[in-house]
Amino acid sequence: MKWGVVSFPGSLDDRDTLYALRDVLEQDAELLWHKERDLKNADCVVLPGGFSYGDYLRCGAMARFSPIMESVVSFARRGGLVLGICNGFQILCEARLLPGALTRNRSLSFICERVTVRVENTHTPFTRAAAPHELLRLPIKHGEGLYVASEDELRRIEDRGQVLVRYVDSSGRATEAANPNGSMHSIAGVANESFNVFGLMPHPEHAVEPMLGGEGGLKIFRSIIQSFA
Amino acid sequence: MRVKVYITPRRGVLDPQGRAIEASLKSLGFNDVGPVRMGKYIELEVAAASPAQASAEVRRMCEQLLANTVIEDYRFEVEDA
Amino acid sequence: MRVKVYITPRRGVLDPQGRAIEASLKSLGFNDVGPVRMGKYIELEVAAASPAQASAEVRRMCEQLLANTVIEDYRFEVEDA
Amino acid sequence: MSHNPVALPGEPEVNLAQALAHGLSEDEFRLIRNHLGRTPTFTELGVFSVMWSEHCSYKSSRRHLARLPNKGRLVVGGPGENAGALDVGDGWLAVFKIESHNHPSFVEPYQGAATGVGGILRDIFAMGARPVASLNSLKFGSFDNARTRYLLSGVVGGIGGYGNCVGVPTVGGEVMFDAAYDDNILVNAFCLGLARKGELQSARAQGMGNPVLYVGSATGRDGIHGASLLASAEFDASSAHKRPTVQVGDPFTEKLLIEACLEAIKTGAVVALQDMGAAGLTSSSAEMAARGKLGIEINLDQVPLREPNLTPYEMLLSESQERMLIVAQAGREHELQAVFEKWDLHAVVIGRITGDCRWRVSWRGLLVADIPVAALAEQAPAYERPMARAAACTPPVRVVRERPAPAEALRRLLDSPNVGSKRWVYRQYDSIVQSNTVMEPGGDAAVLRIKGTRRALALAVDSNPRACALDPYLGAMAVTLEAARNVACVGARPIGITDCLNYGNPERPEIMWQFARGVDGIRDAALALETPVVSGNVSFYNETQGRAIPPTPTLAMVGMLADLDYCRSQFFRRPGDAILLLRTSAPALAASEYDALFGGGNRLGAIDLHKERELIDLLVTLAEKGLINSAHDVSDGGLAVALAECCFNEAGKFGASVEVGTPELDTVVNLFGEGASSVILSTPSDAAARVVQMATGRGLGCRRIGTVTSDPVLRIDSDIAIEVAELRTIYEQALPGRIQGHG
Ligand SMILES: Nc1ncnc2c1ncn2[C@@H]1O[C@H](COP(=O)(O)OP(=O)(O)O)[C@@H](O)[C@H]1O
Ligand SMILES: [Mg+2]
Repeated sequence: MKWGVVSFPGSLDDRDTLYALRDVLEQDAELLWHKERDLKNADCVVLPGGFSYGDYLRCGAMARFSPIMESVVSFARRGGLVLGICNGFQILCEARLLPGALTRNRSLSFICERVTVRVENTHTPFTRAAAPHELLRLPIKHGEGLYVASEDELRRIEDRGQVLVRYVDSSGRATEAANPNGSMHSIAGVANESFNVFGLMPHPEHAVEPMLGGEGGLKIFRSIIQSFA
Repeated sequence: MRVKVYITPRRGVLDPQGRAIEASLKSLGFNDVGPVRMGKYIELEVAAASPAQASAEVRRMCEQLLANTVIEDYRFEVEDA
Repeated sequence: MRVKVYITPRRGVLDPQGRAIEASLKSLGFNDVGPVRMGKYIELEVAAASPAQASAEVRRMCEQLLANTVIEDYRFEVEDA
Repeated sequence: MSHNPVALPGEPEVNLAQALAHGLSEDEFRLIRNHLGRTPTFTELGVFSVMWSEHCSYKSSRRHLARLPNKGRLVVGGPGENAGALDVGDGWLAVFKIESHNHPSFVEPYQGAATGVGGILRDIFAMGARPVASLNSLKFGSFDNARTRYLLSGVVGGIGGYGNCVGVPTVGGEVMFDAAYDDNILVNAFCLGLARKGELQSARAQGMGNPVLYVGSATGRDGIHGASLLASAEFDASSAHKRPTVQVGDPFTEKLLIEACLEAIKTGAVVALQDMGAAGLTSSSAEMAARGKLGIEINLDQVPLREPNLTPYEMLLSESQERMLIVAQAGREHELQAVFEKWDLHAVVIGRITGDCRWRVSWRGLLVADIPVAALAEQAPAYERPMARAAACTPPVRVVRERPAPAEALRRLLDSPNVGSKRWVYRQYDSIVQSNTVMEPGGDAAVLRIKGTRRALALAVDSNPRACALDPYLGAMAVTLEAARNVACVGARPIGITDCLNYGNPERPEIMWQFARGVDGIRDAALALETPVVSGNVSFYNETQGRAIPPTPTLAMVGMLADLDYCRSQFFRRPGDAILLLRTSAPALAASEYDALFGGGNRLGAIDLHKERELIDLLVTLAEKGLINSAHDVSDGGLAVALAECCFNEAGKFGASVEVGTPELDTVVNLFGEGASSVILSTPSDAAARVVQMATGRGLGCRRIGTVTSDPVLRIDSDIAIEVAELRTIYEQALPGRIQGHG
């Protein structure tokens, strides 16, 4: 399979994602430039973390208007796999490819630390390699990761199983103390209705090597790879 | 024409900044302060033939970019200067 | 009493957000947009005996907490509701 | 163009009073007229005032800095360039520098700290190196001061706000609180970049006729009449008037600049590159010309402006952020412009290189400045300021207050904001972006791997103003050694230094003496360790109304691990492991945190440089031979605190049981004294004897003091037996408790 990682102005983890895919997972992956429209035959497009356009105004608000996003949107509408990490998640929400929005952390400050998330639904291309309710250790690093959606919307996405990962404590319980940013329902990542678009605040690309914060992120990438096997 | 845009968190949406400001004001001794809401304020100029045209333009700016209507409300004023 | 506070970057102080919004609006085809300034908008309630007393109170809030007067200007309106 | 620059309409008349108002002395004004053979115009006076300011000219420190060793086997570039560079093997160069942003951060903590980070990053990528890691050293007043919380949140927010947004991980630093910094906080920012060998970018102008390009943000009135001048005089009642328009950072533009400049350098069309830092366009253009012994011509009409009606004076003195100056190969400017366009930045030609060694500026068809380049650079004044041993340096008589029992003292120390965990700070920094951070903040030093190799770099930044206040020479030496020890504890060999020397008003003989002694202390330690000082920065005038900060040399040490496998953390790893204590000399309460809380300190212990060097070498050897499982140096809080820190492992829940008492040492001094170079090691039980033997063979005191236990309790002699969980909670809450406790 082939991966495309989008570089927006201000993207930061684009190179890290490329490194995780190419050097660690030995995948065929390439950067996609925001001013272009060509997805270069990618089977999965990753919108990486960072501060696209400085995150001025709102996180992800400006990136969604770049030329590449027109292609990403139609790719997604055709069922193509799109993974948004951190800023990529914010962009997907702004582009209305995912429900809800991400706002300032409850603490109002940027948080960089490792969290535990529980995989809530393993019947998706992004989570199929995980065991039901498997716990993954992943880093977060964001100032605006508080997931919000209207009550109706929340009920719908919960009922349909669109919440793919949730912040939990080390024993797997979704407590307030284990919720690093105050997200509603402790939501760390959601998929769209057809489960081909997935956004999450934690960074799987920063958890692919034992020496650098463990391998919790491999489950996500391996799931996607399995979907194409 | 001079335009002022006000963007506020929607009712029901958490406003951690507003709450933090409220708490800080109280700790500074401003005890008579009620609910605080924190939003954005944008000033801009548009060249338009009429205030009506400017309004239509600004509404589109708000819907497309300036506000995220999932979580924010907006309103604006056009000043014919 | 209902209070609206407007906080804007001081003249001469760089406003990267305003500039970015302007560039973004232009790239969306809003070519007639002039300088954009980005600030904050705060709504709050104060219990005060008179609008004058409320004003004095809010001025102190602005100076002490709401605005960073080194780089920001503020103004406010008190609505006697 | 007329022969001499003209006075512009509305400009004030230039006379001695005007020169004095610009912070120049009478002699300096006379010197300027000699250089020019005439009275300067107002614009030229402004230019001289910033170029000859302490901040830009190093006029009080230059002669002293020349004593620092800057040569070595690995040194590729040294002082004089924008940053130092060391060969770290496998074709890589480490380029690094530290810089102060003290005064701006006191005026506006968020933006001051943010622009400090921005400035040091530009120094690094101007050399053609990709910035890969940042550190910071922060000093605030005490928590009794109402402004401390505000300054702390602002500074930390600004460092994170900028660093996180440009994608350079902030991997370590230090924070201290002391009433001595109530009116003068310190914000020192360090950045390290990596460049390929043979691809360093120079900042030396070359080639008559080559075009000069301006790239980055447009110029506004930021920092005019201020940032450099503010840092070149004490704070006093009039500082508020001198307050410049505060510089606001735009990290997004900086990120684009990093990418665009690195890409532009790859074209080979960049002859010289420099950031517009202090004194902006003036200093960058003059310095590039001076290094190349050439002249430069600038046309201000081409300078991109953020607001209309800037005068030449303002354009030349503006310290707007995120701007760079390039000397390009003639005929290839379009190639460079295309690269900048790609990154949505503009590059405009604003001048050219000339052969006549003059710095010439025109505006609207008028010549507004015409100055010999040398007068702005190497011929700027340099002073041998008078020195006098400071009376204040006799140890203050410390009243011994209550003496709590050791267990209670340990709790109180862990609760001190100087000893307690700095997680509240570094949690706000992205420390993992770029996927190189092997050891994150929280340990003795940060460790970064170099991708594609087995190598890694270790980074630590240290200072010890309390020791420097007692003895500026020994204190500076101790700081240098501590930085080296921190790096060696993670298994790295110290290879180079960058220093930021923060002192009071150099016009006072006692301050100048402190400074000179500090330089000597660093020099002697650096010579002993064979770690050259490859870059640095001086910040004087950290003084308000005659009250100076304690001498605060801040040292950043870079270390190298030939193989990542040598990397060790401070945390105990296995129950049953032997715990060893290495000590070069006896500890003392002087300058310790214990002394600050309870009194009892007196005089600093002596330092044996030979032993210090042996200690560092031993630590590296032990790591390389795989004989140890952990290493942690004893610093703030002393031995008991360090032992507790070794137990704060995320993964395992271990304790320690040790016997440290010795007849020669008072219990309090033994447990809480600082100063002596001490390191706590844990080794597999069967390796302990061999390690002790290796240490004693080098003349170092080393003994087995106990064992790592699976029972999570810290037991020290019969004095202390406390659950690790309790200690850890105190340690973790020290800072957040104080910050949140007051809204
Ligand atoms: N301002 C800061 N920024 C980032 N990390 C910090 C900061 N201050 C302290 N730290 C981290 O906290 C840990 C403890 O710091 P410190 O007690 O000064 O270490 P040491 O005594 O070993 O020099 C270190 O890992 C350091 O990098
Ligand atoms: Mg240490």
